[in-house]
Amino acid sequence: MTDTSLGINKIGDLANPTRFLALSARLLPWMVAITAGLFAIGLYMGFTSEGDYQQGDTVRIMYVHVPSAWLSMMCYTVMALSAIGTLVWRHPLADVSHKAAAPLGAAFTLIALVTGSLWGKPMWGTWWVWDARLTSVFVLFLMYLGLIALNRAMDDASKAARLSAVLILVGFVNIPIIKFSVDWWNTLHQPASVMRLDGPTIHPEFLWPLLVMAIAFTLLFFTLHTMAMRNEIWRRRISAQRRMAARQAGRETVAGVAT
Amino acid sequence: MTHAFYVYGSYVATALILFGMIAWVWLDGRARQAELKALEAAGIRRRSAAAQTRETE
Amino acid sequence: MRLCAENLSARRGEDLLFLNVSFQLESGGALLLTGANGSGKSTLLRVVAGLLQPESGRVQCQIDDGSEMRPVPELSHYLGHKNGMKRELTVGENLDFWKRYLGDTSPGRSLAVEEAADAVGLSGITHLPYGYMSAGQQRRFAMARLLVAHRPIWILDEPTAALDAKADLMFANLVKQHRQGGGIVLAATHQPIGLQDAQQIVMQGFVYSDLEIAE
Amino acid sequence: MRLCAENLSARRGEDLLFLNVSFQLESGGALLLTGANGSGKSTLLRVVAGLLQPESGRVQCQIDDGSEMRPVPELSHYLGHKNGMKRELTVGENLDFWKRYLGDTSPGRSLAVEEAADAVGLSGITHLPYGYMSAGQQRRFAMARLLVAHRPIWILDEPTAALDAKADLMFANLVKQHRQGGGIVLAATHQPIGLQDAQQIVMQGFVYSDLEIAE
Amino acid sequence: MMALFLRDLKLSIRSGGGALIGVLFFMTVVAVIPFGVGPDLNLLSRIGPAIVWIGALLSALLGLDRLFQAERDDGALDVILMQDTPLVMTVFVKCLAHWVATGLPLVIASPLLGLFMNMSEIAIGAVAITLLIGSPAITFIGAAGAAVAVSLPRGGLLVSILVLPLAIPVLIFGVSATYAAVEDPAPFLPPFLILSALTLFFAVLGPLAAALALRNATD
Amino acid sequence: MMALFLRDLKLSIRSGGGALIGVLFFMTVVAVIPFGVGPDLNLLSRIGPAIVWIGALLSALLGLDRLFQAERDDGALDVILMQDTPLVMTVFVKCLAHWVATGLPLVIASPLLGLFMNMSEIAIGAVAITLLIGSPAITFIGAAGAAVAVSLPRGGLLVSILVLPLAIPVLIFGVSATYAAVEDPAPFLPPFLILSALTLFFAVLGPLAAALALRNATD
Ligand code: HEM
Ligand SMILES: Nc1ncnc2c1ncn2[C@@H]1O[C@H](COP(=O)(O)OP(=O)(O)OP(=O)(O)O)[C@@H](O)[C@H]1O
Ligand SMILES: Nc1ncnc2c1ncn2[C@@H]1O[C@H](COP(=O)(O)OP(=O)(O)OP(=O)(O)O)[C@@H](O)[C@H]1O
Ligand SMILES: [Mg+2]
Ligand SMILES: [Mg+2]
Repeated sequence: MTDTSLGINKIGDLANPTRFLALSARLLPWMVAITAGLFAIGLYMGFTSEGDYQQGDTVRIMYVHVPSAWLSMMCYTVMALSAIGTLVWRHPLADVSHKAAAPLGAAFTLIALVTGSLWGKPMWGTWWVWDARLTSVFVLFLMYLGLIALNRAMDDASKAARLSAVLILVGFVNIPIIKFSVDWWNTLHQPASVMRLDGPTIHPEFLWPLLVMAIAFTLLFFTLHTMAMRNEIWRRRISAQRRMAARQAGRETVAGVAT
Repeated sequence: MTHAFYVYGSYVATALILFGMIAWVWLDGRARQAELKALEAAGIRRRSAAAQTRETE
Repeated sequence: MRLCAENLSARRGEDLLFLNVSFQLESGGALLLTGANGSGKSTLLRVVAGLLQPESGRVQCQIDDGSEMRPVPELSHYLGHKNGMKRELTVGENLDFWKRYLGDTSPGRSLAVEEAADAVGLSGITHLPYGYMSAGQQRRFAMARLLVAHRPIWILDEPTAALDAKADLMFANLVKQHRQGGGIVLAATHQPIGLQDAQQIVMQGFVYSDLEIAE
Repeated sequence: MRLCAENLSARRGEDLLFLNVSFQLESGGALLLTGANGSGKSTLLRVVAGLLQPESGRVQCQIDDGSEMRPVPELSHYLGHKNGMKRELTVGENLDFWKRYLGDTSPGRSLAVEEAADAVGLSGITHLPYGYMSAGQQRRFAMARLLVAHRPIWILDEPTAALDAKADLMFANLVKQHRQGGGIVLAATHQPIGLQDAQQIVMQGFVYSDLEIAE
Repeated sequence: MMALFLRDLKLSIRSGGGALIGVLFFMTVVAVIPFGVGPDLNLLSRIGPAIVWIGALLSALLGLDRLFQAERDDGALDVILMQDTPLVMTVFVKCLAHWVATGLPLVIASPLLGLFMNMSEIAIGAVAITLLIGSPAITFIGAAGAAVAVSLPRGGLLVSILVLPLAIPVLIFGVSATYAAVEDPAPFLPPFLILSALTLFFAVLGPLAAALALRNATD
Repeated sequence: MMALFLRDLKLSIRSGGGALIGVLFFMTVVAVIPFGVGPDLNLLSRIGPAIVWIGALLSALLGLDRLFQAERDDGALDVILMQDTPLVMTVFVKCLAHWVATGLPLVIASPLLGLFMNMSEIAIGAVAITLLIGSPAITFIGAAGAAVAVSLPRGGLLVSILVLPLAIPVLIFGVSATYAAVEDPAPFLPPFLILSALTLFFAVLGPLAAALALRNATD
C-alpha cells in the first residue's frame, strides 16, 4: 500500500498503522500455528506427567493457573509500557495497544481467579480467603474492568487513551504488591518457586510442562493482542470514514440551503 | 485421578473463557472488516484517495 | 391569541427593578426589551415565563377560540443564557428528549429533529455529542429546541449571542416565520435582531430601593 | 515584545480544523479572528493559550529586553466563553483571589480590585455574590480580572457577548489602553469591537479528515 | 415523562454512574473491608449485612447531590419548571430513574457480595429484600436535599444536616430487619414493615419537599 | 498559592458542605456497625479501629470527585492551567485545602467515635494519630482520580473504583499500626513508618498523576 499523502512522513515508519496491519497480517498465521502446537504439546505433557505426592492430581491445575496468573500481570505490564508510549511519544499504536489489551488482561485474571479457587477448595478447604495475594489479584481484576469502563465512557479516543494511560501507570503500583505479597505478608498462598533470583526450586517433572504451557499462554496473548489491535484500528478508521461521510452530506445540504 | 472435578473443572473453565475471548476477538474482526467493505462499496474512500481527487478538482 | 401583562413589578434582592410595566401582544406581535446591563431585562422575561414571582401584577394569555385565560408558562418556550442541553448526550438525543418531553401541543406544527437541525443550518451532525459543538453551534441547536415542539410564545434572552452573521440572518428568518404563523415573540437583546417593527420597552433599571422593611 | 505563531495546525476529535496558520504580533498589535460558527476560532485561541496541544507548529514570545523566547501561556490572560468565577463567593473575593493567585508580574501595572471594578463601570457592588449578577455584569467582572493582574497578552474569545452598547465602548477603550501600553490582543468575535486596524484572519473551518490514526 | 425517565437513565449509563460502575464500586468497597477487619470469616458474616447496607447508602449519596444542580447549571431546570405537568411527578420520575440506574443494580449485586462476605443464604435473601424495599427511600430523601441545595446559593451545610439524619432510620431499620431474619428470637416482620412504611412515606414527602424547594429556588 | 488554599477552604465551608457531610456520614457508618455486631462490647472494641478507619476512608471519598470538575465547569481550570507555577504545586495545594476541610474534621471526630466503639485510650490515640498521618494519602490518591474525572461528565463512581484499590495499602498499614499499639507483642513503629512513607509516596505520585491527567484532559 503506497501512502504518500500529507502528515505521514513525519511519523516513524513502523508506527504507521498501515504498516502494522500489513506486517501483522503476514505474521498472524504463523503465530496461530505455533500457539496451537505448543498448547497440544503442553497439554500432552501436563496430563502424562506424574501427580505430586502431596497434592495428588490437583497439581495439574498448576499448568493453567500459574501461566494465567503470570499473564495477568504481564498483560498489565504491557499496558503500562504502552501507556508510556502514549504519554511520552503520543504514539497512536500505543493508544490502540493498551486499549486492546485491557479485555484480554481481564480474561486472564479471571482464569487465574477461577482456577485458583478451584485449586483452593481441595488444598485449603475453602474457595476464597481474603489473603493478600488473592485480594490483590481481585483488585487487579477490578482495575481491568474499571479501565474498560473508562475507555467506554469517553468518545474521544485519543483523550481516552491518554487518561487511561495515566491511570494505568498509577495502578502499576499493584503489580509489585501482587508479586511480593506472599513475601511481605505470611499467607496461605505458595511463594514463588519458578521466577526466583536463585533459580527455580520446583521439580523438573512439573517444571517442563509448566514452562511449555507458559510459553503457549504467552503466545496466545500476543496473538490475540495483535488481532484485537487490528480490530481497534479498523474500528477507528470506520468511525472516521463515517464522520467524513456525515460531514460531506451536511456540507452539501447546507450549500443547497445557501444557494 | 484424585480430585477429578477440580482438575477438569479448572481446565474446562479455562477453555471456556479462552474460547470466549478468541471468539469475541475473531467475530469483532469479521464485523469490522465487513463494515469497511460496506463503506467502500458505498463509495467512501480513504483519505489519500480523497486528497488526490481534491487536488485534481 | 393575546398576551397581557398588567402592572408587573419585580424585585431582585431588596431592590425594585421595575414598577408597573404593562404591555399587550396580539398574535404575530413582538416585544423587544433593551437597556443597559443589569437593568432587569432578564428579570422581566423570567417573570413573564413564570420562573420568578412578580412583586405585583400578573401575566395572562387568551386563546382565540375560547375565552378562558391560560397561564403563560406552559404555552411558552424560554431560551435563556444557558442552552438547556446535556453535553454528554448527542445533539439528536437532546433534541429528541425535548421533543418528547415538551410534547406537541398543537399537532402538526412541530418539526422533526433532523428538520429542525436543517432549519438552523446544521443538519448532518446531530449524532455528535453536544459537548463537542462550538459555542455558536450549541446556541443554534438550542434554537432548534424551539422548533421541535411548537409553542406559540417565544421568550428569548439574548438569543443571538455567539452567532455568526449568517446565523443571525437565519434566526431573524425563524422569528419572522414564527410570527407569520401567529406566534408571539418577546426578546431581550443588545443587538438588532430584525425586530424593528416590534413594540419596544427600554428598561431603566433600579426604580427605588425600598427602605421600609416591607416584604 | 513579539508574539510569533508558526505553522499552527490543530485537530478536534479526528478532524483537522486548520493547517499551517502563522502570524506575528508586535507590541501594541492586535489579531482579529473571524469566521463562521464552528470554524475553529476558539480552537486557535486555545492553542495559542497553551490549553490545546497543536498538531504541528508552535507559539512563542520574545521579550524586548532579553532575547530569550518565553512560553506564551504565562504571559497571557485568557477570557473564554466561561467567566472563571465562583458564584458562591462575592465579586470582591473572586477578584481578590485572582489578583493574588495570578500575581503581579510587572509591578505597578495591575489595578486594585475596586479600581478594576470602577474601570468596568461597576464599582460599589463588589460585596455581592457573583451569582447575583446579571449576564452582562458577570461578563464585565470577568474583564476586571484582566485588569487586577497585568499580563501583556490578552486572549479574548467573544469578549463582548452579553454586553450593552455602553459597555462595548468601555471595553473597546480598555483594549485600546492595553495596546497603547504595549500589550498584545488576540480576539475572536462576530461583532466589531473596535479593532479595525488589527491583523485579521478569517477561519475557514475543517481542512480535511485524516483517516489514518495518526495523531 | 417517559422521555425524562429514559434520558436520565441514558445520562447515568453514558457518563459513568450506571449499572456496571455501581456494582464495581460496591465490590471495591466490600473488597476493602476484610483488609480492615481481618480475614475472620465469622466476623465478616456478622457485619456483612451492615456493610452491604452502608455500601448502598454511600453509593446512593455519591451521585445524588447533583440530581438537580446539573439541570440548573445547564438551564434545563428552567424549561422543566415551566411545564404544566405537576412538578412533583417530574421529581418522582427523576428519582425513579436515578434509583433504577444506581439502586437496582446494587440490589441485584448484593447476593454476590453476600457470598463474598460469607453470609448465610437467609441473610443474603434478607439483605436483598430489605435493600429492594429500603433503597428507594434514600433516593427520595436525597432528592429533597438535592432540591434544597439548588435553591440555596450558599447553603450546602444545611443540606447534609437535613439529609443524613433522615436516612439514618432507613439504614437502621434495614439493617435490623436483616438481622432479625437471621437470628431466630427477633421477628423479621415488624422492622421490615416499618422500613416499607418509611419508603412509602418518603416517596410522598421527598418529591413534595423537593418540588416545593424547586419552585422557590428560581432566581 | 496561599490565595488558592484560602479560596478552596472558603468554598468548601460556604457551599459544598463537604466537611459536615463527611463527618455525618462517618458517624452514621460507625453508629450502624453495633447493629450488625450486636451489643458485644468486647468485640466492638476489637473491630473498632478497623471500623473507624474504614468509615474515614469512605467519607474521605465523598466530594473528592468534584475537586477539579467544579473548576472546569466555570472555566477557572483554564486559567489555572496557564500559570507558570508548576501544576503539581497547584494540585498539591488544592489537595491540602480539601484535606483541611474534610479530612481534618474526621481526624478530630475520631476520638469521639472511638468512645462509641468502646475502645481503650491507647487505641483511640493510635487511631487518631494514624488517621492524621494516613488520611492525606487518601486525598492525594483521590486527586489523581478526580483529575481523570474532569473529562468525564459525571465520573464520580468510576473514579472511586479506580482509586480505592490504591487506598488499600494505606488502610492495611493504618489499621495494623493501630492494632500494634494496642497489642503488646507487635511493635507500633514499623507499620506506622510504612504508613508515613506511603503518605509521602502518594503526596508525590498523586499530584504528579493528577497534573499529567489535567494536562491531557483539556479540550
Ligand atoms: C483465587 C485464588 C488464587 C489466586 C488469585 C492466585 C494467584 C496467583 C498468582 C498471581 C501467581 C503468580 C505469582 C508469581 O508469579 O510470583 C500464582 C502462582 C502460583 N499459585 Fe496461585 N493463586 C490462587 C490460588 C492458588 C492455590 C489454591 C494454589 C495451590 C495450593 C496456588 C498455587 C500457586 C503456585 C504453585 C504458583 C506458582 C508460584 C511460583 O512458582 O512462582 N494458587 N498464583
Ligand atoms: N471538545 C471538542 N471535541 C471535539 N470537537 C470539538 C470540541 N470542541 C469543538 N469541537 C469542534 O471543533 C470545531 C471548531 O470549534 P470552535 O469552538 O473552535 O469553533 P468557533 O470558531 O469558536 O465557533 P463559534 O463561533 O461557534 O464559537 C467545531 O466543528 C466543533 O464541533
Ligand atoms: N439571583 C439574583 N439574586 C439577586 N439579585 C440578582 C439576581 N440576578 C440578578 N440580580 C440583579 O438584578 C439586576 C437585574 O438583572 P438582570 O439579569 O435582569 O439584568 P439584565 O437586564 O438581563 O442585564 P444583562 O444585559 O447584563 O443581561 C442586576 O442588578 C442584578 O445584580
Ligand atoms: Mg440578561
Ligand atoms: Mg468559539
